[in-house]
Amino acid sequence: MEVTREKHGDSVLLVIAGQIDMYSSPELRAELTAALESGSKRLVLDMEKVEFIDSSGLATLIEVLQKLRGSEGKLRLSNLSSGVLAVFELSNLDQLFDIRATREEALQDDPA
Amino acid sequence: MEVTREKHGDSVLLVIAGQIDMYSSPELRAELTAALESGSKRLVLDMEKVEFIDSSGLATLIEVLQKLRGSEGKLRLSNLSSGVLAVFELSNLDQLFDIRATREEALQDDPA
Amino acid sequence: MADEVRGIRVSIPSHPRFLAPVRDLAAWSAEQAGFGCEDTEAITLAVTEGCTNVIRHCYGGKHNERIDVDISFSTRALTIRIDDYGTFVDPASIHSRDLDEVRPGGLGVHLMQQVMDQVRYERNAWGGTSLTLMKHIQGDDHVLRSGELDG
Amino acid sequence: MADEVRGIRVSIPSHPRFLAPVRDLAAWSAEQAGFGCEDTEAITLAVTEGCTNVIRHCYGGKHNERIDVDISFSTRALTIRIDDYGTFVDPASIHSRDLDEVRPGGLGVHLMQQVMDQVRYERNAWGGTSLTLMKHIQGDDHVLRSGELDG
Ligand SMILES: Nc1ncnc2c1ncn2[C@@H]1O[C@H](COP(=O)(O)OP(=O)(O)O)[C@@H](O)[C@H]1O
Ligand SMILES: Nc1ncnc2c1ncn2[C@@H]1O[C@H](COP(=O)(O)OP(=O)(O)O)[C@@H](O)[C@H]1O
Repeated sequence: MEVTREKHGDSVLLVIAGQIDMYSSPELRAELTAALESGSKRLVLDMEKVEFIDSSGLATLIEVLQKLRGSEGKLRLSNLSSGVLAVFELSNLDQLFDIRATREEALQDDPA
Repeated sequence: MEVTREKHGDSVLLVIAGQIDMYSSPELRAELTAALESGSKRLVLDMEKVEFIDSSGLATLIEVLQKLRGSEGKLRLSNLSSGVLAVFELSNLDQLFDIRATREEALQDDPA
Repeated sequence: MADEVRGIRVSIPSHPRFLAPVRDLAAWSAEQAGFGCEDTEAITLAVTEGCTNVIRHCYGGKHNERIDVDISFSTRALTIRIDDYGTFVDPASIHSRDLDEVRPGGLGVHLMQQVMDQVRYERNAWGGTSLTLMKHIQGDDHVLRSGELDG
Repeated sequence: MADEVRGIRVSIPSHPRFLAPVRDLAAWSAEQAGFGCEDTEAITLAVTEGCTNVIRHCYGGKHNERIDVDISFSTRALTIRIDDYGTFVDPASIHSRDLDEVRPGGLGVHLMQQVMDQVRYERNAWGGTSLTLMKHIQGDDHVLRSGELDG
């Protein structure tokens, strides 16, 4: 797994590539924590290049949601392949997460 | 392994892709035999997309050389990756085969 | 003997580093067996969840214990057996959390059950747990036909 | 036990179809061990030649016999052991042809010897032949350092 981080205005964009499993999840967790600690309120994870995600990856993402709970922070996912989206759907998590079709949409402000 | 066959004037060009080993060699042999039987005197094997070759693959190519011996037929190889070329070199076969850098060069007539 | 070798068996240390190559082997096997892309992804997910649970729950995260993954083809199904060398755990104690109660973890068994046709825990010959994951091949467009592997 | 699982062991049927996944496993292992691209290609070549010879010479082309491939890492070398369940062949009878005498075949043993640091044939515990292929890791830029696999 590879993660690259970019600042986009208010948001931090993390572009994730490769496979997310029990081996790579700790690294993903570290990247997400670092991004949260950088002070950005909005986190966008672009997952176009994620080839595989398992329940360890889902757990890591749920942890972020829980950390953000009660704060103004937001987490958005974008660009999920059908295989990755299927894992969210099978876990009933596709409604819990804010999943957007494109990176651009995920980086956009919501109408206030 | 995948093989596609194209007619180029006097020559038959076989574009080979993938891995050549004991499993795929019989198929390569069949393709080469079919090309020889099509009546073309010159066979060009473009190997740009060959990721792997082992001694079964070398044996299949040596068979063609032996079939062509004494006839007017010619066999040329082109576009070998450094890894594939290394296997020819390790077997002292890089001098035996007519190996060209590019497909265009391999398809060209030699100055008479 | 013939039946015994109608597939691949791989033994790995219980280190998450080895999940990726096992997944690759499972994907290759699924493709050979004739499964499409979606089913192949399902199978790699299930085998990952099964091995992850062995590392986490059976070996308590220890990295140098042994896991055996046995992949066998038939013309009608792909069967993956995951064996550990720990102590046998009552299958009744292995179940997913309630999906409505959102928390990290507790989804592996659920995912395996969703994507496979059979998920079965048994005691193995070494006193550990054997997890069998089976998926039927739909249609008859599969590559490995009866007898094709015979010598 | 700890030593025993410091690597991967895979058992395949003696069908050439299974050479590709074994090669993938060997390539993955070589990369993990820190070998560069060229050495990784050398290792996949050697393991392919070793398994091909077992299928061809030990099992006479029969497709449903068993081959075990054991890949073990250390900080200084990658060692691949290929075990068959046939009859032990006198290593003195296993040698390449003269390279000048051009004919199809007779290059496998030569290639293994060229690309590996050790090529050794021995009788194994089952009365068959065990082929050990070993290659040293040059430099110290390898990934799997001592102890990294410990639990
Ligand atoms: N191989 C195993 N050995 C022992 N217990 C297991 C095993 N696999 C699963 N379990 C039990 O089943 C529970 C549910 O597993 P799972 O759905 O994968 O979620 P998680 O592993 O995240 O807890 C685990 O918490 C554990 O108690
Ligand atoms: N695993 C094996 N069991 C028995 N004999 C073998 C084995 N490997 C190699 N040999 C012998 O060594 C010879 C040389 O092998 P090799 O260089 O690979 O060429 P080839 O397999 O094309 O003949 C073989 O012809 C065979 O007689």
